[in-house]
Amino acid sequence: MFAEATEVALKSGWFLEHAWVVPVIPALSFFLIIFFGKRMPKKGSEFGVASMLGSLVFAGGAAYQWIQRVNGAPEGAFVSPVVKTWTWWQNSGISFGIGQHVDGLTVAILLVVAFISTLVQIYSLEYLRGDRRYTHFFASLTLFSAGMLNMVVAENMIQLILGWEIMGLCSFLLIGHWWEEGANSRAALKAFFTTRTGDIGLLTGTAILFFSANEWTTKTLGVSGFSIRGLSSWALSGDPGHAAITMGAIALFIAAIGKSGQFPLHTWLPDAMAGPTPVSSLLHSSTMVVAGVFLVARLYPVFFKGMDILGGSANFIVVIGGITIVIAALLAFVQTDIKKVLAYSTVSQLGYMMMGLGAGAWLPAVFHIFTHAFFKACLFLGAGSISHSSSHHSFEMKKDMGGLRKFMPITFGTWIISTLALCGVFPFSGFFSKDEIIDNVGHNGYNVFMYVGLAGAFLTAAYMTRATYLTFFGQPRGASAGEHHEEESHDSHAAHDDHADHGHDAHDSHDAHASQGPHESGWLITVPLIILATLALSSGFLNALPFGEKFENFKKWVEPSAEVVNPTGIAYVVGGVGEARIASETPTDSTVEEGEAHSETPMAPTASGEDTYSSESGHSKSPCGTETPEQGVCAAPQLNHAPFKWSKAGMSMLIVLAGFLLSLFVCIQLYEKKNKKFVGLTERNKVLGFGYKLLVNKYYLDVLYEKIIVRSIAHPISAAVYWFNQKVLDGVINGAGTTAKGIAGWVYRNIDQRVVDGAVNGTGSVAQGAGSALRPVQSGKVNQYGALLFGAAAIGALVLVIVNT
Amino acid sequence: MEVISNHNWALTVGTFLPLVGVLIMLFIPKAEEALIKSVAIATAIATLAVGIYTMVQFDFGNAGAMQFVAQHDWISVIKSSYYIGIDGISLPLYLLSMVITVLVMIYSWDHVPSPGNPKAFFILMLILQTGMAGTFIARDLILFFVFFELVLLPMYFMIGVWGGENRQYASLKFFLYTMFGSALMLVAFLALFFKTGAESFSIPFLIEQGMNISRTTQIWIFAGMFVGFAVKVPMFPFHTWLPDAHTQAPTQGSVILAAVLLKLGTYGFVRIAIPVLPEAAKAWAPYIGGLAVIGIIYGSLGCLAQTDMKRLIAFSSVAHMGFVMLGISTLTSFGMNAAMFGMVAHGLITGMLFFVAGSVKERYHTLEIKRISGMLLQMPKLGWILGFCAMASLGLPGLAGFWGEFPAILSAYQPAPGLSVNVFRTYMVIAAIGTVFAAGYLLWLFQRIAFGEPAAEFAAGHGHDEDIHDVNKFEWIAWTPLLIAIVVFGVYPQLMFKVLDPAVGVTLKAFGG
Amino acid sequence: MFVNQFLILAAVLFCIGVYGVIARKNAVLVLMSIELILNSVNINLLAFSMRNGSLDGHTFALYIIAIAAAEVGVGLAMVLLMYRNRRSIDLDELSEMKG
Amino acid sequence: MLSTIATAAWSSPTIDYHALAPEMILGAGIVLLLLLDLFLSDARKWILTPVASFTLLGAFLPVLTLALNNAGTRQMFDGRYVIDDFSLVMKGMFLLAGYVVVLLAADYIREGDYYQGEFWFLMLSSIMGMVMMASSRDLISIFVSLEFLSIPAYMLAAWRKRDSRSNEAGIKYYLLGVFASAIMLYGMSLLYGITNSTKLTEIGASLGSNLTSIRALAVFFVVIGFAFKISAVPFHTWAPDTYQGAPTPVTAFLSVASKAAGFVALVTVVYVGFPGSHAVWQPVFWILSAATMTLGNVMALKQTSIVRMLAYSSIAQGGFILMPLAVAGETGVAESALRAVVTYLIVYAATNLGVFAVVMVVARKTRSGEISSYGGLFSYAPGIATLMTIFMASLAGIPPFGGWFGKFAAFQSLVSAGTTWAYVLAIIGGVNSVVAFGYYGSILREMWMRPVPDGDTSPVSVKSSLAVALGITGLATLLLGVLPGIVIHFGDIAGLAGAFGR
Repeated sequence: MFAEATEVALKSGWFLEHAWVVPVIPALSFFLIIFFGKRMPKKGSEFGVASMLGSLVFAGGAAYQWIQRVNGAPEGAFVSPVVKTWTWWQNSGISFGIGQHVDGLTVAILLVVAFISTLVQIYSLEYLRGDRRYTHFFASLTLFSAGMLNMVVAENMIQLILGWEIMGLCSFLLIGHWWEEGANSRAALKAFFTTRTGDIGLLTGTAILFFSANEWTTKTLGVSGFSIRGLSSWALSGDPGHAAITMGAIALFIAAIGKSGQFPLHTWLPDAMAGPTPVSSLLHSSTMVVAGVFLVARLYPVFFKGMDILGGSANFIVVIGGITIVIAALLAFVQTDIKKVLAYSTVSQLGYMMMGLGAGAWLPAVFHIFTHAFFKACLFLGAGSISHSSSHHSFEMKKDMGGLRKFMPITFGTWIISTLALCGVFPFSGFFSKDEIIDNVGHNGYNVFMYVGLAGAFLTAAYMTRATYLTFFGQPRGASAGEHHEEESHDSHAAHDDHADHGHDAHDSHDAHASQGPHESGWLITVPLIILATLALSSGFLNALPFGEKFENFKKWVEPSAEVVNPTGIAYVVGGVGEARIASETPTDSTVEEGEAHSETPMAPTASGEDTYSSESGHSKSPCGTETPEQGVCAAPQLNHAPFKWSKAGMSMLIVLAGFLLSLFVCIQLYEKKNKKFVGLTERNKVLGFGYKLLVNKYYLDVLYEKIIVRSIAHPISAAVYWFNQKVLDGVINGAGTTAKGIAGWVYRNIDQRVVDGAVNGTGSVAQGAGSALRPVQSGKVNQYGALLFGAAAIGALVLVIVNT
Repeated sequence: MEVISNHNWALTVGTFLPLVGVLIMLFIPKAEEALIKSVAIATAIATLAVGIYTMVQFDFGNAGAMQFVAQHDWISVIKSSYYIGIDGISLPLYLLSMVITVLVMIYSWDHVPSPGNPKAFFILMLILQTGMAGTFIARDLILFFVFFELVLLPMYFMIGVWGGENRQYASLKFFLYTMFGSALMLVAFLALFFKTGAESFSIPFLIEQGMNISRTTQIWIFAGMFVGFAVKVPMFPFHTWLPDAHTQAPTQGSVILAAVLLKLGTYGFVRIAIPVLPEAAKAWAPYIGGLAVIGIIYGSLGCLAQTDMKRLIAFSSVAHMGFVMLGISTLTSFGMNAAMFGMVAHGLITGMLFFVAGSVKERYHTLEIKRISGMLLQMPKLGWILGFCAMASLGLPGLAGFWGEFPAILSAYQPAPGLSVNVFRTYMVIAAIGTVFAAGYLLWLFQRIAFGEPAAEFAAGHGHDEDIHDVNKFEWIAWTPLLIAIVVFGVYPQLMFKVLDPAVGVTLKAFGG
Repeated sequence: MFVNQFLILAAVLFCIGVYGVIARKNAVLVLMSIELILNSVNINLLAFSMRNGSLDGHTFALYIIAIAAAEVGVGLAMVLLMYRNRRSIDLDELSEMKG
Repeated sequence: MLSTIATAAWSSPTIDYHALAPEMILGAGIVLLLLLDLFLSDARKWILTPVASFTLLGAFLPVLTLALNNAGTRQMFDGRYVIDDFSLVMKGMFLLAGYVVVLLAADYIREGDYYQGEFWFLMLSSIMGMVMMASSRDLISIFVSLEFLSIPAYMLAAWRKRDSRSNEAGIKYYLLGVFASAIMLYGMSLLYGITNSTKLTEIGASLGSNLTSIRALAVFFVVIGFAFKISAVPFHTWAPDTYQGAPTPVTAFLSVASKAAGFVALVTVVYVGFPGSHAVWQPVFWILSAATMTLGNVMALKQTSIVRMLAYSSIAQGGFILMPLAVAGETGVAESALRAVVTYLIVYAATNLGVFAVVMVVARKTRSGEISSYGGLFSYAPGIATLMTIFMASLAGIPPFGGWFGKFAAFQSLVSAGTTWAYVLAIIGGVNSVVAFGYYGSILREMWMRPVPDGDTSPVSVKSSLAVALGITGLATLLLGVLPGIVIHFGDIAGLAGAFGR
């Protein structure tokens, strides 16, 4: 069947060929900002914004051309990624390349990242105006984007790690942006340290996979065992031993857990809210934290085989994802800090993505990354907008907010849209992604987790309602009501207080806010909000399953088709002959590459930027993922998609609605009506007879809801979870440091200083002691000297006599 | 080995030029401090120029082979000769030693530690330079030994005379430790000499003959060398001299110690112990690797326990050299390359860290982590440089540290044939955990020192102000090259690997690559 | 010939001499004891010389006698010096320097 | 029987005057000194110093010529007096060492008004004894030259008449010395009885390698006699007290020259006389060597007086020099062992004389013999301090100063023996060389790292003669370290090792 492969040229294009430029632009502008930023009129921010716009353009171009490429290809054919490698460095024959691996996933994420970064930077122009470290902020922000983009285009694991770590560094710098306060820098430290802990997995995993795969990939594809392309095909080739790939996958997933704030390593994420709001919005909602998810999606075949996804039984990823969803969602209830609510909701959304990936719902998960980015960014920026303009730089919903909808209509509107999207209400974007995940999870036989997903949806709706209510409805409280904080109270919740963001030089504007009272933010803030909200509303239609095939563009463009392809077909894709030459020009390049580039494909098309692929006609179900391909290799496992059913959709809608109503009701009871109502109620309960029960039932319900359901959810369970979270997990994370220090101290004091060192110093003192012990020998008495002299002689003589007779 | 280049005078000149400078300085009266300093720096720069000339003339296409080889009779009666040469392994370290010396001297221009006396101070540094450079080019065991020992006295005095409160103890300890090591090393060399037929001390010759020695004998001889080199590295449990020496030494001493002297040990392993005694190396590798990872974890824990910045950095050296030794112990060219790279990277980074520590000490008159904070507010540049070095040191990709650390970990996954894979994979995981610790203590240091508000005692108007100024001219001159090098090697490691790789390949012939 | 008796005599003298050196505190007596040892050596030499029938022994003995004389001269001079300095020739007093 | 001997025809021995030239010049010089001392007025006694030194240098000339026209081994008195490379090297060393000692002593003696004439006379006689010792190959001549070099030394030790310490030093040295040589003589008499000869070669031949208890006893007693001279533990007890009590130049002389003479005698006796009976002396030397260096070092650690510390240090050094002899009997080691001993002796002589020169210079200023008086020397006398550093480093065996090569040679011959015991001794030696730095380092510490005790930082004045001494020794130490080839060339003395016939 492989013989009658038909060669068809694939479209490519300049932007596609040069997608690697996307990360390079911000990287360069980072240095510009560092070195010249301070001297620029806008303190370097213009570099940042400009570079992000630049990358956005390039990313857009790449995306467009990718779509062209896909559309140009026959239906269901495997559209080979546009890959380029240059040897970065070489060590005893193992070459570490750097380059690009551009396919649907890449361009999608590139687009999102570039887009969100741009908006966030624009937003920050206003939000951080006058900040003490304005320039540093933009520098780090830009570098961060560079890192993320680099990770997305990464051609191999090393490059990916590079981007991954740069993000870690930037998150450290950005979370700790206001490092004057210990809490912030501690949060930064914690974030870096936690993710770094996960990175153990990344390093070991990479090592394991590399050494197990390298031989195969070099032989078959002529690429090193670091190459993402190589690893993907290798995973599905049936070559890997079970142990190796499983270990590798698990290790890598641990890294993902750390980065994507999955249970149990999610605790750093809420603390990371210590950073400025734009940071939270960019790093800790829409881009960096999805790096882990991206890693799984990127090397999906590896996890697919390693974790035995679709193997019928629950696997590591899906379990973790599921747990995370619930845990995080429950936690979101007890937060009074709006950003923390959003943070936990992020965690639980990431949980969705993981669960989806774990359950074989690759596409919906990726799509959820896509949509989630928009509305979560929007929510965070919204929260920022509130604190910036209305709540006196506080994020305390209960203390400082409430009834803001009249004051900040735009913020309110965008907020509502995004919330609906987050809750997955039709037809907002969240619906099309999140619902798909739940749907496919169930369809792939992970029923338990489908219910988990639904429960998550319910909780999401509930806590978002609560947050919304507390923020926008009811009466203005605290700062929003124009109260001035005493400086002490001001600092008392300093950890989440942005007062520092204007620096001490800007206190006047600071007070100006308060005097004006709540008001809408400036256009630099609202415009991004509006744009994001629009996308939160619309982006779902990229892959609107309900409206049939022609709306499933995202699927078409992004999902690689699982198909056995000619290894040379893939391996040849060094970005056309032209690039192949570039590749071969680099002196230390692996010869294999040229080998397969020229010898193995005699009919290599001459036109640069055209690739060959082979498709088999009339081929229904690909063997990829299930059994090993006879000839050729697979690039992606065969996945199946749940057909859309309104019934299921409706059901989930209902659940969301229930969550919404319930929560709303409870909120009103709690925060609007306050206690007097049911104080009276209880009296009446005591006084009145049995007949009013039905009337009273309402209040019974009231009581029931308030006292039992809400309490039982809010307090015992989630409190318990929260306690577990704060005490145990957090304890572990923080404790790790302290205990390590403790151990260290002990080792240092006892082993190092006493034993090891003591041994050394000991010998010295022993020698000294011996010295004084021997002094009596030197008594100074001639006779004794003589005695000694002759005694020694006599003994010696005696011995000799005895020996020699 | 045939003479490849006819510039074989270059190495000799590059090695002994500092001594000429010393001779000149001897005749300059003590009072002429400026003159003394400039003569010394001029000498160092001239030396560096010769070194760069060597590099330019170096045939990179043939980096595996000995170049600039020069051989003359020296002590014919014990069959030891003045036999020098340079290859891909020696070259980076050879140059590193020269660069560091120049930078340290420039730094010393206005940083001569008490009790002053720049004349002696600079003279000692020049002598050190000769010793270090000589060790890296010696091709004859006895010559190697002489140079190896030559660095002892100058460093002893540097620590003992210009050091901190507890300097005398520290210097003596440093000296006795190293001397003990080299005594055993010497015995090992001699045993090697006689077991190979008492014909020559030349390393190439011994490499040819070494494998004929019976395995058990090899193991014993290796043991001797092991102690000698391990003390210098320093490997757990021979490391206890290091923290004291570093803490007490003057900044310049610490920098040279960290940047170059520690490398003498690892270099000894790579250049002598392993290629000459392959069998023994195989037998020892697991234990070396084990000690290496212990060193990694142990050093990190040590760091976490420290309250003194300089001491913390010193312990971090133990951890980093652990990575280097792990790479070496895999006996694969991959790991060896990583180790060599790690040596240079550690030289640059930790050297830089010690520079910073020195400047901090000079400004705050203390290195107690508890007392210092908010450095970024008072001295943003210095603070960020510290941050940069911390990041580099914890192995952030894109900076030099990563390319020594990560490949070393990687290499442990697949040690040379004949070594227990499982053992080394365990090492790999432990080492990976070590990287987390590294992040832990370095960021912890950075956070506590650089972040936060300045401590009251150092805040403006509390006496110390006049000392608390940001990076000054000489510091910039001395540091910029290092900082740039850290970035350059991080971004384009190929620069070094392409030099190391062939040489390492040659070194590991006995192991089939 | 009957050499053994001479040897035994010499050995006895030797032992007495050694005992004297070790036991006596009086410098002069110690000198005497050393003389005893030397003479025991002489006796040995002469006895052997007689047995072997070569003159070397005698020659050696003569040398020893001559040098012993010189030695004793120096020795007595020193003892005299000691007596001058300390008014005593008790060797136990010669322990200013020790340890 | 006696009659037969009496009637034997007398044939006068042929005398090689060129070979005897050094001894003759020395003799002439000694006589000249005596006469001058007799006839010169005290005011002009200073002439004696140049006379003494020129006598020594004069005696050195024929040594050079003999060395240069290498007519092979010269023998006299049917092989009882031999001039071969070994003896030439040692003669040269004794003469030069003597010269340096004269330089050291010159001012000391003149200022102290210590009977210059007699002093030089005795010192030259002692050196003469040593020079003869280097050539003696017969029990009698060995004994004679031994006493010849010792008896003047006894008197020199007690030279400061009114100083009870000097007196004490002399008496201890004398009594123990005589006692030891008496024991040695007893051993010699036994040897003679066994082998019926006093000529070492014949003794070696007839001793062979089969041992009886009596032979072992004889060999052992002889060895003890010299073990005393080289102050090997446990025959070292006299050394510290004597060194401390004797005038410093004399101490330098004893610790270098007479120790070297002891080694020369030892080597001669062992190599020529007892090559076969190494079963006896190898273990003896092993024990002596190990004990000597260990005890020497350990005791030295404790000392506060510089001279006494140096005394123990020189004991310890003796232990190192003994190391190669402990394996000299092994196959093929003899030569390298001999070379090691000679090399070490030469290096040690140069360094130790230098040390004493510095000690005298410093003592002239600080008027104290305490180690603490060296505090801060570097700050006010950098030159002296640097020289002292070089000497100390050399004694500690740190490259590139002479000492390292001496130790290296010693270790080399040990390892070349390759026996377990050899390795054990090598390890002991290694450890000891580290311990040794404990006290050498303490002096460095005083000089470089400690403050000046009495705050008196007036520069040190160095007498010209001392300056010359310092120059010679310092240069030698450095040169021997950097280019050891030159000594080892002299040390290349297969002739003596030939006796091992293996």
